[in-house]
Amino acid sequence: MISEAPRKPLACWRGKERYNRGTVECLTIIFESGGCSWARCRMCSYRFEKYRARSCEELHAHLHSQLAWVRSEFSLDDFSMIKIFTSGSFFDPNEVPPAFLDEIGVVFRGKIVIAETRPEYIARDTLERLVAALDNGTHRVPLYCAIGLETTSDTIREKCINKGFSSADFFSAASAAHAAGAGVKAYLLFKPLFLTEAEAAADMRSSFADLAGRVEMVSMNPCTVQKRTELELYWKQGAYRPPYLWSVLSLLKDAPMEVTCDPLGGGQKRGPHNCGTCDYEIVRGIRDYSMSGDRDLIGALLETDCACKNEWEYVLTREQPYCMPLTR
Amino acid sequence: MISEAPRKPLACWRGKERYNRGTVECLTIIFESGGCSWARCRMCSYRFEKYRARSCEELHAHLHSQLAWVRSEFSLDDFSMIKIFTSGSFFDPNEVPPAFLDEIGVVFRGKIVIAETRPEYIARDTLERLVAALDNGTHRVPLYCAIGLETTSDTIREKCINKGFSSADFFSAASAAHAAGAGVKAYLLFKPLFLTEAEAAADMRSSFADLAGRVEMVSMNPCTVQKRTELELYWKQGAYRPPYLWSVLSLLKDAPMEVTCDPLGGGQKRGPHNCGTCDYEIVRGIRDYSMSGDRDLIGALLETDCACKNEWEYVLTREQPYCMPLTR
Amino acid sequence: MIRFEIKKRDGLARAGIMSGDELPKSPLAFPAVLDTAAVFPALSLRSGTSVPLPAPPAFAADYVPKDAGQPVTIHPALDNPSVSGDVVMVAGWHTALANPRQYVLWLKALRDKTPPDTLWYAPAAALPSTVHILCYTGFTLFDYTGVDLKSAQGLFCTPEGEFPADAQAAGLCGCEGCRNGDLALHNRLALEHEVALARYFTGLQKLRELVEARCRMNANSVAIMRHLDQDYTWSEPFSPVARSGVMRANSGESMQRVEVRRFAERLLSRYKPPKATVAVLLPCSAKKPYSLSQSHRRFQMAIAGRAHELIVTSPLGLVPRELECVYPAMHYDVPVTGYWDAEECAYIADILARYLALHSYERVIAHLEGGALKVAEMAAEQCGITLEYSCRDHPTGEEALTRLSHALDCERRVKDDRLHGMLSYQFGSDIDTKGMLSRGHFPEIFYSRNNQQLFSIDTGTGLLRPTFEGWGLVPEGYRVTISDFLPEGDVLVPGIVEADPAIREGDEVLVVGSKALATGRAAMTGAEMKGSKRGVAVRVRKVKKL
Amino acid sequence: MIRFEIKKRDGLARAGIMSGDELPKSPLAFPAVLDTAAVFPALSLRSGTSVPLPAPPAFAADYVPKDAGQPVTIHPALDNPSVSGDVVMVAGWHTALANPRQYVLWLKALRDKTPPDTLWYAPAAALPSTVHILCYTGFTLFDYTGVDLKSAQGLFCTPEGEFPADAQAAGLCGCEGCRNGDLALHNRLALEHEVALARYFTGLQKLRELVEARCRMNANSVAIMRHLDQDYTWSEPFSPVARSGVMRANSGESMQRVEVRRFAERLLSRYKPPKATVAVLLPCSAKKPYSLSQSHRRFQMAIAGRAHELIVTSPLGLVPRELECVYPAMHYDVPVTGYWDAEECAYIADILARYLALHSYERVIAHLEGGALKVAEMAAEQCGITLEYSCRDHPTGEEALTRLSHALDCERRVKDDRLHGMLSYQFGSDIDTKGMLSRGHFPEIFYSRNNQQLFSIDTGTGLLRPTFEGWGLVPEGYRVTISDFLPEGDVLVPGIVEADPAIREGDEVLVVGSKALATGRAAMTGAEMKGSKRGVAVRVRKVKKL
Repeated sequence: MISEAPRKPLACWRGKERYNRGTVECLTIIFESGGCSWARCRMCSYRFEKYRARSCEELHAHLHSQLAWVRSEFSLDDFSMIKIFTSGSFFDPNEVPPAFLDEIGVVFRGKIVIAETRPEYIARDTLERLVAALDNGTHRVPLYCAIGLETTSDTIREKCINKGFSSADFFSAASAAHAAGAGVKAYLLFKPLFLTEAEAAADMRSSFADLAGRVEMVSMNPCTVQKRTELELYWKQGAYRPPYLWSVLSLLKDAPMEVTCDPLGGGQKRGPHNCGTCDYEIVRGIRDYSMSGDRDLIGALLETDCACKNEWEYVLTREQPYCMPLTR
Repeated sequence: MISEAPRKPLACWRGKERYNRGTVECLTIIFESGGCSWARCRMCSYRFEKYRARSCEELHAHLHSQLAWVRSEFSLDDFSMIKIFTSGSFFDPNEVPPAFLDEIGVVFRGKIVIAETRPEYIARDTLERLVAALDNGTHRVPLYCAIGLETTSDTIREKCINKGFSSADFFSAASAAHAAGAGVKAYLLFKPLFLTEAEAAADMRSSFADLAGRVEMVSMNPCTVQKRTELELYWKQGAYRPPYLWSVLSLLKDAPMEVTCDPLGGGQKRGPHNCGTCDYEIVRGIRDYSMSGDRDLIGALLETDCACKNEWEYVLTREQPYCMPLTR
Repeated sequence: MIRFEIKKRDGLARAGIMSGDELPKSPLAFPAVLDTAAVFPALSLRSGTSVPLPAPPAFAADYVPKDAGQPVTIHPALDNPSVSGDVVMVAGWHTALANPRQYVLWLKALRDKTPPDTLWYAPAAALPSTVHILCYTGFTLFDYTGVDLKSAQGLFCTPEGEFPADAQAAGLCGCEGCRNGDLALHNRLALEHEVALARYFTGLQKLRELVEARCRMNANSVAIMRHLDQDYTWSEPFSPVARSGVMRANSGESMQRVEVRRFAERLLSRYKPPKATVAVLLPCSAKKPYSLSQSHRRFQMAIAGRAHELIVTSPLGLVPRELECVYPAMHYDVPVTGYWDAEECAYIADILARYLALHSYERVIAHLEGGALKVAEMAAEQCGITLEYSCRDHPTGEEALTRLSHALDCERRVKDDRLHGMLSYQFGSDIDTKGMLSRGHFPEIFYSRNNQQLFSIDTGTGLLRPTFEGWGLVPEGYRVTISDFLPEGDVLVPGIVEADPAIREGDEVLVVGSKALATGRAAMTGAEMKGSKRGVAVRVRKVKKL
Repeated sequence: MIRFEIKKRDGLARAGIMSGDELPKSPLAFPAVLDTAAVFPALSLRSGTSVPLPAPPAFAADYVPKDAGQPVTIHPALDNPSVSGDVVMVAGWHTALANPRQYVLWLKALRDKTPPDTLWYAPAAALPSTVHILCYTGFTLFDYTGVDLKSAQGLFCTPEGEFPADAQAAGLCGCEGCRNGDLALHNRLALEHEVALARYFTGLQKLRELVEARCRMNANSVAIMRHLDQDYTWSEPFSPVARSGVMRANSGESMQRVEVRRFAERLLSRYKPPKATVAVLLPCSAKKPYSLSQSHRRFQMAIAGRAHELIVTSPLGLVPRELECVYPAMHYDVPVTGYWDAEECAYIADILARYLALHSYERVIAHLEGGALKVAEMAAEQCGITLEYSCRDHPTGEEALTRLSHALDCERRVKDDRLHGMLSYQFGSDIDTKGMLSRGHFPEIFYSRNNQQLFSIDTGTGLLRPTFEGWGLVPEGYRVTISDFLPEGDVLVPGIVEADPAIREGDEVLVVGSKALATGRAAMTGAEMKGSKRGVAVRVRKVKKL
């Protein structure tokens, strides 16, 4: 392995995460990896982020140096949870050399690790090995596979996201993870391209129902318009509007399980937004709720009034596949 | 007197005239004379028509040659009435040398002569002399002075016509004419400048009343826009509209005496007109009435319907001195 | 199934009558606003089928609903799935309004592949402030989605734009909604009234004038109109050869109208001037045809037939005397301020220069002043000729007229052949008019030869109406071929076998069949006759059995 | 006696509230339609007093009624008989509409001699189709005579014109009259609604936009608007220095608006550029102020302060970077089609040429494409300078930006002094800004020296708001002198002793009195402050007791 000086990952920050009906200190790391092997999702701007390594060793060294940077910058004792992202799949061996997983197991032993991946890279033996490495008895489930399922509708996943896997793929990967002793966190995407506000909300509701009891965590991402994406092209031509924050509230309020949500870009025109007047309060409320799990807060926010609520209700009932989006 | 070859008058035509509840054959002659001494009437286009003679003799010769032309072109035996116009006053000695009146007396002896003049040129002795010359016993009144009184309102005559004489002037001239054995024909001008349709109609009604029993003939001229007149300047800027033929009908119908009317330019935009649809019939009717004196015809025409009748009634009631003309 | 008949065409706009049990009232005039969800139940079955307008062909091909009933979705990236008689829908068209360049590109792509006898539904796009441009670009069916949304947003809709709801108390409207303080009702009624107005103006063939007015409150409408004007070749066939009434040239864009461009284009490509060595450039007159104005009577007196008379005018450019009755030369009205702007000057000078380059006169006398004189000088420079001047101002003054007359002292009379000029302009043919006589009271003139009437001038349009004998002299074009039947009344589309693609609505045409000939006026373009399944194609004037 | 207060001014137009027992309802908003015969009994006593508008002075002097009560008749040929607070009437004004040139000449003669605080009654002139131009030219009171006449004539009145009565059945309107088939009622209501619309747009100070739209149906309206535009010097004072909201430049005439001409005029007469040897000509951006657009961020990155930035734009002409926030530079919207017409090019090139002739740069770099590039070339030729080109197309492309940056390699930074530029434009003064610091989030910027705030940018209008200390640096002008009282609230007309005639509505002014100073915005022109008897003259922001 080529030795390398510590190098900053794409991003790394400390924060709190909801876990087990409470909150934990969490370190989030986004590694620059070999890049997503799929890289065709319509809303994804990370697909061009990759480290162009000439060899597996070089890639490993690059990851190693990023981990070294993390270790040098943060006191790992402060955190009981580590969230790991690449711009693709952490368990894709072409993207993250398997040997690096062993390093992770060593460095983060005793913590809860949540690592994002596409389902096709979930192999029982790889996960068992990592679970074993991480597990020192502190946590019942030391590893979670976070999967961007986005929706449980294959139709929508194919047309609106172009994700390239099916719900069946997801559930069999989830079984493999569970069998390996790992948990599963599902990411859902609220309002991808080509859906009315109502269709998108209905999709989330049925996805919630489909996932209930089958995964350990659900996080819903209201869609945001990232630069240099297919989504952005449509958005610029007025053919897409991010979801209303009202919709986000109503989904969170009625969800059959605890659903976390970080409305990225909330209140911005590229992110989930209402009219601009009420956005700030609602975004803050959703973030608070994601920490506290306090549904009453969501319910109260949904009861607040704003001039744009009529508009939202109108859009929910009257936006149609052949005339959308009705608002910007 | 300088002898001159026959020369065509400004105009000369044959026609029929209503006289004494019947019709007579009439020759109308418009002599080119020395021109009107007043020549300031706002609606008059004849004021520039004059023969520029160097001497009274030359002027007389010019008139003489015109009379010669008339005699050579027409068989005078065919006519019992001669109407004489100049572009001014036939009895103005500066315009028509008195010696020419003697010629007229000779040539038209035994006929009814109607000669137009301003009242200030009516001198009892001149008229007596001409009456004597004309009178061969055929007609009770062989000479009529036709005077453009225009209106019996001094205010209107001054402001709207700028005629330069008063009603008193007219009536004293009429007395002089009557004393000389001549009759008087009064010309009235229906709707000079600066009057609403209703004001103009009211003016005619009061003029009729003022003249009743004091003159032998009344002829009403609905105003026409002649070229190169002050009236035309206003008309071109939309500040004047000739009277409606409906108004003409209603005046003729109610007049307390027999009033003749030749709606010159009738149905044209420069002459008395309605909407263009009904004009032809009405103009013909008015001309027929002027021959026959048949008031029933006028009454019947006034009862006919046309889309523009509403407009006329509206204009009659709603046109105001500060917003006129309402139509074109 | 909705059935409909197109009764009026005005550019891309269509108006007519539709019927069907689904409609709230049948028959119903269109353009119309409908509760489309109720009228087209199939619309409720399109969940998940959204395909935005900018979507690429492969995606559109996969996801645009097919065989989904009425209305038929058409998409710019797809081949046409619709047939004559369909109601077609351009999904998401409301988003196009914000992208004028795309709007026009998509529109052209869609029109080019969709049968002409279809009704066009623009979902969610209609507001009182957008109806004008939607109708102008050929849409005929609308829904309440847009106005209902504005109601939900608390906005008061007017043709001039959307205003805060308190505008409802400002007395701008007296509809039932406004009288009861019902914003939603007002907005729906305002939309219905504006659609009715567009329908009324389409019926008058004056929608362009309405659009030139309405568009000023909205930069996108202006841009859409201008983009369409810029593609003259595409827009031209949709415009009738003549409209009724006055053509109001009341804005800068009036100069870009198809009628105006077409007049110049035909002048330069079809028109054949008489043989004349001298041309006199004359100013226009407010009175039309120019010949009947006092000023032109004086000009003609001074010229006394010794030169070819060319009238320099805005916005038409150049009108040879023979074409003064041809639409829109006899039909335009323009605000006169004495100022000719640079665009006007450049456009008109270009036409004049091209004309003078095409037809070489030995002498060109400018009897002009002001802007027209400037234009003539620009044109002379552009085509390298030297002008003579018979005046520099007051062309109607005695002095100018005398100088004009003297300038022509040694010139011979030009053969006055109005008919030849008009024939060349209308039919593009150089027809020998020798021996033809005219009678009638100008401009109602009849032309005949050997006591046989050949042509007459239609004073409404300024076009020549040929008799059968007249048609015999028109060598080609403007023919509509029908199958072997004897037309009774107007010729309908189904009977048509072939039609000259040069035919525009309003053109004089000769109907040719094995059983009969007929003269008449085209009610649609030649292309539309061939692309449609129904409707009146030719309004027949006379039939001659063979 | 009718009393009234003018609340809103928009060019010549006035809106406000009037009261009086004679009125059908009091208070009543104007512009208004009244049964004037009932409101002004004196009108019935004017039999025989008609004096047409074209009448000469001697005639008018003899016959125009004098001391005849309200309304006071004013006549173009007569001296002014009216005083502040009068309702004045221009008899026969309905006939003026057909003579645009005379309309404007008469209007100017009448306005110039009539006190500004009068209500103007135009008898018989108002129709839904004429209200826009009547209000635009300052008339505020109307009657039903015109519409009632149309009813008698069987015509259906709309803002788009008058149509045969059967148009009432076409669904164009939903008023009470239309619902009951009552033509006369519809026509009266249509007039009331159109007057309300003009009143509403006057309140928004957007009447010009409404007129640019409405006028297209009527050549005379267009001509009246154009004639008024042509006399910039006369029209200029009536326009506020800034309007709220977007200035829509949606027609050719937008370029002739006072705001647009004034911007160029002040640019060329008042504005002082920074000391710079190099100027870069840049294209505009849709986003305003330009600086906040992506393209201008790139330009500024490439230029890096090494040149004076001049934006070439239609219809404004030329906007130096420092003036990008000044009305209407930050406030205009224009339809973009890529085509710059010849009039646009000529107008803008002329401004640019005059600017470049006035301020000599050693180098002028054109970083432009299309129409703007053409304009720059025309201007360079006109003023005899040689342009450098850093691109010919795609000015935002990487290559162009690199070339632009390289072109400035050896140049030194220009001192960025937005404040100095704005001060020179607004006050015509060359104020030393040394030591002044700015803070705030662009464009909300505050300027101070020694911790004392001097100026701030009003982002609504782009004008500088001086503090008392700021006013201390403005050497002269924009002062309103009041008598010896302490203003409480706004400064009213009666308290005013003197006012700078350069003051326009909306200008920042300093109120100077013996007891106090005050800062605020002018609610009327300096001339109006002196010519009126009542009304708010200055909306006071801050008062300082002396």
